[in-house]
Amino acid sequence: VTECKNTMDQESISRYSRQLIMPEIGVQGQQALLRSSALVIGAGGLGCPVIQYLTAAGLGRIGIVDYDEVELSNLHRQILHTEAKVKSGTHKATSAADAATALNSKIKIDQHHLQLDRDNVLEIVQRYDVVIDATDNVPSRYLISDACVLLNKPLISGSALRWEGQLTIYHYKAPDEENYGPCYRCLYPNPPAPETVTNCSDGGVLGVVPGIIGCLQALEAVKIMIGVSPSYHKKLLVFDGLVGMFRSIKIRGFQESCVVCGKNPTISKDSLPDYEKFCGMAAADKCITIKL
Amino acid sequence: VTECKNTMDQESISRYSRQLIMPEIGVQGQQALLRSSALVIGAGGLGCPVIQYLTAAGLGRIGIVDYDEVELSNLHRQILHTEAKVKSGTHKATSAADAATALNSKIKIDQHHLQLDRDNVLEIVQRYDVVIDATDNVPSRYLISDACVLLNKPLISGSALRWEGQLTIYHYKAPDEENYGPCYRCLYPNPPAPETVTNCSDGGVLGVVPGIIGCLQALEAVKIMIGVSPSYHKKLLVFDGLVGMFRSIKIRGFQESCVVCGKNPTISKDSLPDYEKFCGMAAADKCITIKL
Amino acid sequence: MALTVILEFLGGAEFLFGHVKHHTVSIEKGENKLNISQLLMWIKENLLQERLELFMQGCTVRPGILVLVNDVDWSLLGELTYEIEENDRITFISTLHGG
Amino acid sequence: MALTVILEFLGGAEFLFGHVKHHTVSIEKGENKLNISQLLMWIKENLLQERLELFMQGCTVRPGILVLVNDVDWSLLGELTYEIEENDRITFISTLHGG
Ligand SMILES: [Zn+2]
Ligand SMILES: [Zn+2]
Repeated sequence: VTECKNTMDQESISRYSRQLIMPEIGVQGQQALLRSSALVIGAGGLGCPVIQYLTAAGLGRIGIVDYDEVELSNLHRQILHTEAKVKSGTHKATSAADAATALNSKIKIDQHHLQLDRDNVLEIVQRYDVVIDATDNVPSRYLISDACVLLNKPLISGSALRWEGQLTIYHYKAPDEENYGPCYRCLYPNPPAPETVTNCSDGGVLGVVPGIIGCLQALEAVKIMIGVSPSYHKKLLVFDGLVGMFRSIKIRGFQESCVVCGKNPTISKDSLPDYEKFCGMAAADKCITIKL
Repeated sequence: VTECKNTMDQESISRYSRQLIMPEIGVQGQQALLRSSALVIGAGGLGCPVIQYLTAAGLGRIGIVDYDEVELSNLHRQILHTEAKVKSGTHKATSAADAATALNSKIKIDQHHLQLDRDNVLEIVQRYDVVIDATDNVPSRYLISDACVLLNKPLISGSALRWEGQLTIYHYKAPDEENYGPCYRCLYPNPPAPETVTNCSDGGVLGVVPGIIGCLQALEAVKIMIGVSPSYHKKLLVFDGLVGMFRSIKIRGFQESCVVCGKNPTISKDSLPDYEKFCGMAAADKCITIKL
Repeated sequence: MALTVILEFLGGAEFLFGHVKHHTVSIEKGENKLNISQLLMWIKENLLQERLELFMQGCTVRPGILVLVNDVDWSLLGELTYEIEENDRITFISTLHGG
Repeated sequence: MALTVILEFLGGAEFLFGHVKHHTVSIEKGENKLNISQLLMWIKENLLQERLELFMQGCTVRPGILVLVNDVDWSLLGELTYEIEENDRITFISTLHGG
């Protein structure tokens, strides 16, 4: 403890004591967390547990992106929000920030009340060390992945629907690796047809399923920040809550043919495409099909 | 919706709409949840996410057992509590109940500010349909398991330490099964020697690890309540967050030799033993060894 | 000669196959090998119950479905040309986007 | 003749084995079978680095350690008398109590 005093205040030592004593964390790991920043995109079913556990773990700074307001139908899974915030029509980013601050007032929280698009994504993403995709729609997933490749940020991507969840890390490279893992486009060079996409509004979701995936996203973020290898780099975790199945799938590395992370990229910081048009869908968990 | 109106108020339909539309839940499943009750024993690292997601899902009644007060060193993982509750020295059961009520004021919450022991356990456990063991010590685990066997309640047991977590369901029987699954004593007829037990105070725990296990406990509780087979009946889930490993292990059924659920039980409602003496340990996450 | 293959449909892809996630099938293939391209044709003719366009596009799976051979991305194994072996487990996972 | 066995120590049991969770070992057994009882003696003599009492009690594992054979509780397989086969994975899991 004498040694800790030099580098971390007494309150932090007390607050983080249970993780400080773990050999893989220690004072050094805790300081790495306190110096790190994460951007959580979406303060919904996935984003709430991510924000909650990253705040508790003691990150330096967390950015929260969401343009929506809290609604009653959110509360069955978006557990940082409250009935009071529904009544006051509070923005989700504010509501989540309030809850995070109550838990740990030392964390700096940036609220971004906006919809990410090709005009603002780079400016926002570049301010953070790790990006967490907790969105609910296809165009946002392409947008965020492209931005992370172009700005060289690891992206922890989660999704959930009905009883199932998926998680993987995009555009990550371990210190001893030569090449990056895949980006979202490496796995999905072409967007799915709108009629094949089911969202939570029409497919439903059991609230605790994004809870589990969000917790795992937070865990992977912490590991990256303290210098421990993440577990779902070039792997996809597939979870089926109805049968309690977890499967870890070996996926491809980056693809030379990829238009953003490949050998001859056609997408650059100056030429981000129109993502809603590319996908033929709106960047929202709504049943809107964009006419091309 | 017309059909729903007869059986569930408009606010509930709106609040639970995303899970109502899932075929395995529907109006019937939601009503089953609204009629169900759960006892969450421990409002700590495991109990917080359990309470959070069961509250969000719309249970009828949740009992919370904890005799402790909120401390600063809890906040890295016990995410229902806040800095304000640390300052006011609020009981954990009250703090957790306040957070749950803010999320869903329709849920009836019973606060039990007490340490469960052989004198009070039966009276409390008998009031609930499903029991969740979210405690942190060996004597409590034997006590709760014995009570669940004697009162015939399914027990969803979770534990976490460092990067690892474990989860299983004790004393459960599917409608088509003849025999119950094991109880805690079937797996562990003899308690571990005190010097072999590491708790979170001296081993540490990464906060999001009990988060993941707690979420999975809530998921299993929901499944039991809506009549879907739980996944970890006669199975033990073993999670290692450091390497991202989930493993489902096939475990024994009930043991004929078991002193509580076996053929010739010696433990009955009138003869619960002294659990601290039996284990040689205090029922607390502290380094106290009871002298025998 | 027949080949036993385990087919799995996950992430919602099972809705196109009578809501059944796991199928063990026996495919008559004579003396020839069977690759995934041929397996897709077999699935189309024998298993797919409705709305082909939600599963296939042209001669391959539609965008948004990942194909796995024994839990390995088919992209690492030759995609359509991978030759299926006895008891291989071929999984089709629909990608989730919700959150 | 030697038998290859995969040994795993989880839940903290690895601390007694140099903090290594996975060991692949080759055990000389002559023409005889090797059961778990004999494996425990082999572990005690060849692998255990310290504090025997934290792993064993008498001739078996101490209370609070579960033993698995290929992810199945040894209680379903004869416990100490189970005869180990080539490439079996024997796992020792220390039970966790924290929360
Ligand atoms: Zn790429
Ligand atoms: Zn028993």
